[in-house]
Amino acid sequence: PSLSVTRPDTVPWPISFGFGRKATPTEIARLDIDIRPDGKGLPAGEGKSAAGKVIFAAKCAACHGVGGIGGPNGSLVSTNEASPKRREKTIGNYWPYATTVFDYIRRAMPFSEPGSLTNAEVYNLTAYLLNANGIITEKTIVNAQTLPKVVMPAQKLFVPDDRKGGPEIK
Amino acid sequence: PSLSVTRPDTVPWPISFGFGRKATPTEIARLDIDIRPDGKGLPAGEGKSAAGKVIFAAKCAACHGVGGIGGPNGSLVSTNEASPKRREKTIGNYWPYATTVFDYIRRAMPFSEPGSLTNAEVYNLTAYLLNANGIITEKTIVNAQTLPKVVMPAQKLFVPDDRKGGPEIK
Amino acid sequence: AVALVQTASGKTIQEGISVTELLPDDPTKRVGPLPGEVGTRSAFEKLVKKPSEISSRSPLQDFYGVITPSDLHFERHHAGVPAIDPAKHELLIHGMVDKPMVFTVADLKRFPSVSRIAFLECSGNFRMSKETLTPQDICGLTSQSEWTGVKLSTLFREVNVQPKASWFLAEGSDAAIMTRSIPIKKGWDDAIIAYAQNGEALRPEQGYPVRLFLPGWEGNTSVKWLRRLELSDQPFMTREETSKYTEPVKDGKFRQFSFDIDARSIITFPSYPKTVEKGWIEIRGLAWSGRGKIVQVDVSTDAGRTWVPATLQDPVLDKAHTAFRHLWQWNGEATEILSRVTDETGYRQPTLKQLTDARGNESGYHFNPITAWQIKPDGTVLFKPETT
Amino acid sequence: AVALVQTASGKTIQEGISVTELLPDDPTKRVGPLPGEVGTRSAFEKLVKKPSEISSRSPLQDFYGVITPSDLHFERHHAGVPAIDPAKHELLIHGMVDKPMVFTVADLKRFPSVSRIAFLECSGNFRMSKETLTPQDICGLTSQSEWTGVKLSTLFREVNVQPKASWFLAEGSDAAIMTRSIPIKKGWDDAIIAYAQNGEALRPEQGYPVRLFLPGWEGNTSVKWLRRLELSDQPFMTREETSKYTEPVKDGKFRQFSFDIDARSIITFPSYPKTVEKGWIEIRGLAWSGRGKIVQVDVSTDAGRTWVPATLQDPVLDKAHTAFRHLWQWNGEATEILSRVTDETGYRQPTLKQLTDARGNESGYHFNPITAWQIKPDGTVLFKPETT
Ligand code: HEC
Ligand code: HEC
Ligand SMILES: [Ca+2]
Ligand SMILES: [Ca+2]
Ligand SMILES: [Ca+2]
Ligand SMILES: [Ca+2]
Ligand SMILES: [Ca+2]
Ligand SMILES: [Ca+2]
Ligand SMILES: [Co+2]
Ligand SMILES: [Co+2]
Repeated sequence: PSLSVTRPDTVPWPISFGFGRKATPTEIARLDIDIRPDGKGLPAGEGKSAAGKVIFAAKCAACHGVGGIGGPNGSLVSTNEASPKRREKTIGNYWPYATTVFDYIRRAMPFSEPGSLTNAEVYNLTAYLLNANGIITEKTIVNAQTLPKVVMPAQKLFVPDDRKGGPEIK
Repeated sequence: PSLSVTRPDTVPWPISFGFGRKATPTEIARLDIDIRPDGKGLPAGEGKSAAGKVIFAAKCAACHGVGGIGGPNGSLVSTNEASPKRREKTIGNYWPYATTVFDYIRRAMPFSEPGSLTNAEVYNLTAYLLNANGIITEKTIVNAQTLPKVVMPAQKLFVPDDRKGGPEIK
Repeated sequence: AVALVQTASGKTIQEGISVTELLPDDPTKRVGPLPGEVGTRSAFEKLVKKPSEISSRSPLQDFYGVITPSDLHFERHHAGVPAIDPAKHELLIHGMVDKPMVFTVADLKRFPSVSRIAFLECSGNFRMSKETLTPQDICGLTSQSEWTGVKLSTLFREVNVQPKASWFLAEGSDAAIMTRSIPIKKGWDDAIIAYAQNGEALRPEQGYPVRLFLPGWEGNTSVKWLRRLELSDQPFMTREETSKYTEPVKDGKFRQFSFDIDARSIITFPSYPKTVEKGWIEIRGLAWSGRGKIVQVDVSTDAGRTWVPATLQDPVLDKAHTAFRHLWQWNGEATEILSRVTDETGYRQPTLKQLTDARGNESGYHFNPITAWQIKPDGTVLFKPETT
Repeated sequence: AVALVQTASGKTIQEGISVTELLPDDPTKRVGPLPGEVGTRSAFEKLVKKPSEISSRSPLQDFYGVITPSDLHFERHHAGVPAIDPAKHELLIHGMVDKPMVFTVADLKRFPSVSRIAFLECSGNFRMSKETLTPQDICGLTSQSEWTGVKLSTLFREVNVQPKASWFLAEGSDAAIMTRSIPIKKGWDDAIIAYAQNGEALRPEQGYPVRLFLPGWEGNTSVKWLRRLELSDQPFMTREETSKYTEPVKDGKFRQFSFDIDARSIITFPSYPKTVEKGWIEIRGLAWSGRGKIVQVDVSTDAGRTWVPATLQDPVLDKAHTAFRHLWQWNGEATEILSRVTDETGYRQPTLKQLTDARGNESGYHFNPITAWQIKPDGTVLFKPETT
């Protein structure tokens, strides 16, 4: 592009500035750890509740309570509280997508050793927490095919924000 | 004033906010150390060049040179440099008002012990520096009456800024 | 050479003095520290954020003007502040793009840049437990900076975002590997990949060396320590946009993806724990909206019965904390003072009752009620927990 | 309770790391320091002013946007930085007033307040000795802050300034007891008695606890550590307005009371010691005028033969550093790049030759020539000492 311009707003914007470098498939794969609700991103492998229960007791219960209830960093498993107002938000009553369980545990837990779990451990823990919340059976094998199909109890509770500015208080 | 207003720009501005306190003549006098060109502010007392010379050698020459010439913090006394371009700016060739000498020495010198000089010392130093610059005689008594009458060689060189913005480069 | 008198000790006094230690009676008689490399804060100014385990609140009541000193910008993070070498940090953009690319911090700084003064507020910024709350306690999770970076739209063009991409994931490199899904429109509109704040590099607590900055949106979406953007045709439903940052609304439902910060204002002076005297008082505060400029702030000095427009400090900027002031003559009687902002969309800051009526709940994210301060006859100022 | 993992060590890393010390390879695997009371600057950012015995220059080439971090604001003082207890500091206003008064710092803060973003520049802000000068070396004695305080006109009304008063003396409480005479019109116009800077109290180096701030005027007149104002019907002819801060003009004369800062601009990127690569370069700089707003900055990339208007960053504020940018595709050949500002009075920044022609001198206060940078074929950038 030539620079024979006199107004800054007519400066020709280049197709490409040419800064940065192309990402290789390998380096994308190394960082591309997210899991979408449709299961995109889930790795190979699988998990079961029984195995997850053991891992949970060892690595999670200190912060989230025995069986995922009542720990110092919050319950992950629902109980049947009388008043819905006082009810603690858990995977069972507040998480709209099962894939989020895998995604979040793998990226951020255990809090003090993030990134230390194997994919198999995360699958097992996911199975355990879904089962403890009464969402899947003890036998269900959790893997890239089954996890996205799990319908979470809370999914129907979520609505998108429809406010658009303007006087309405909502 | 009432506050029954609806536009902020019509908020009644009070005659006085009532913050702060009246200054007493004593506290004004304690801080009112400036000297105007007309001599307003000069204290009682007087000084002579000979006495100033002794004080200068003891308290000033280390920084401003023997006889006020050539010290590490700049000359105060003019020499006759051939080229006016290289000429060091001194009391003799660049100070438009004699009262400034008294005012400045009293408020700021000696650099490492500011505020340590008596009025008499400052009068003597003023007399010395004016005499060393060939502006007053060795005999001249410097005091509140005589100092404002001293006409400084540089006074005629100063012109006020007359630029008013606009395209002119000046 | 100037004699360096008392430089070191003067510096020590300036930096380390205790309030009880004696200063020189007359500072005009002692040469102070000479010019230095980095300035100091006076030891007499005790400015601190209020940390909890998960956040740290800005001392709004101690601020003047609208710029938040960078070291007092509120903090909210989910696994601490990572220590990052900027020479090794990179931003990957991939997914629904023609040219997946990696940019170093140096690369990002070469692109056309933009600066803007804007607030950043956590959407969980409301507390009202008791009367002895300061503005910092009530809503100290908002701060304002001049942010500089490259427009995300510039990078979108560089990688050729595909027409079908409708969302993107922003991912941090903290120990929480924070992630949020953002509608692509915001990326084209005014999103910034920011590397600077108030004239200098981002502070570590604010995302050093590079963060996403989404003007006017809830703070959590402006992902710090940004390492990756993935373009997608759907949201990723991360934990932070499902289990967190969603709020109860009517009929047992929960609102998701409520990004805009609703217009809000607060009187920061007088406020608890300050006391006031009878006579003229300049009521001062901050007002802002995530939806654009604010257009008016009304102040009431009679507990909400009548309202008077306050003076706004120029310039009133888009999505920015704006200072307001109102001159008031207090007659010494008990009263309540309140502020209420209206933004350019016509939205007027609601009362707590309006909010709870509308949402059927008394708390949650995006709570922005009118805040009232009680003025007692003895000049004490207390927060009024319920403004309904 | 969240487990506080590695807080202290993480904090130590953040604050005290040496560039050679090893950071965690992957910050996502280590919980960092949790929210704190006061933020930090990354140890990777080495931002320092350049001190001489009498001043300290702001690193303009390292800044982004227009706000100068307060601890990097340039310093110029004549006897060091005094250490002042704000509880003991007072401002006396006397002379040609009906009610001579004393105001504590707390009193000053009670008056109606005002904030504005404006630059402060020392009028002795020009150097051009050699090619290896940075923007900091050439003109680092200018900085910008958001200043907050009470309008001097408000105090003038409070003390009832007498109609015949035409000047006032401003006096500091540093060891130089700095004094300047100011025409009273400036006091009524836009002078501020400032107590805050960039959101917090003034820094000690900038006049803590209270200073005069005269928008657009040579820095020395904005007397720091202000203790006294005396109203008068004539100037006091202090040393700083006679022996100093006067400049040679034609016919062997010297100009006195030249207060306004003339319009000026400088390209801060690319500049020495940075190097550039062939291809797209965003030329960046600052432009300002003490006489009002700037209206245009022209950039030349062909050594001054042709000029193109640069983009100005909004908002363009009165008497404020304004960021400008110009996108340029460098073909790799040697050239020179320059910037030239025009302000709202129609004044266009002169060349060094225009200045020396007009004044008959090659130096002095208020030197604001167009600054050129040489771009060498290898990408080296050097200052061009003579731009005539
Ligand atoms: C040292 C304490 C600790 C340990 C051990 C720990 N967690 Fe956590 N966990 C936390 C904290 C703290 C949070 C909240 C983090 C935040 O604020 O973002 C959390 C959040 C979670 C959440 C999200 C809860 C919600 O409703 O949003 C899940 C799920 C979770 N942890 C699972 C696990 C699992 C599985 C393990 C073991 C592999 C584990 N945690 C071990 C402290 C811990
Ligand atoms: C320790 C060094 C030192 C000593 C001792 C000292 N001075 Fe100074 N003097 C300086 C410095 C440094 C300056 C410049 C101050 C500034 O930058 O504002 C100066 C400036 C001056 C000036 C102004 C010069 C000009 O042209 O503007 C005068 C007059 C002066 N001194 C007089 C004195 C006298 C009289 C004494 C002794 C009573 C004295 N000085 C002792 C260091 C010193
Ligand atoms: Ca992905
Ligand atoms: Ca006087
Ligand atoms: Ca493209
Ligand atoms: Ca939300
Ligand atoms: Ca009056
Ligand atoms: Ca001047
Ligand atoms: Co958050
Ligand atoms: Co000066």
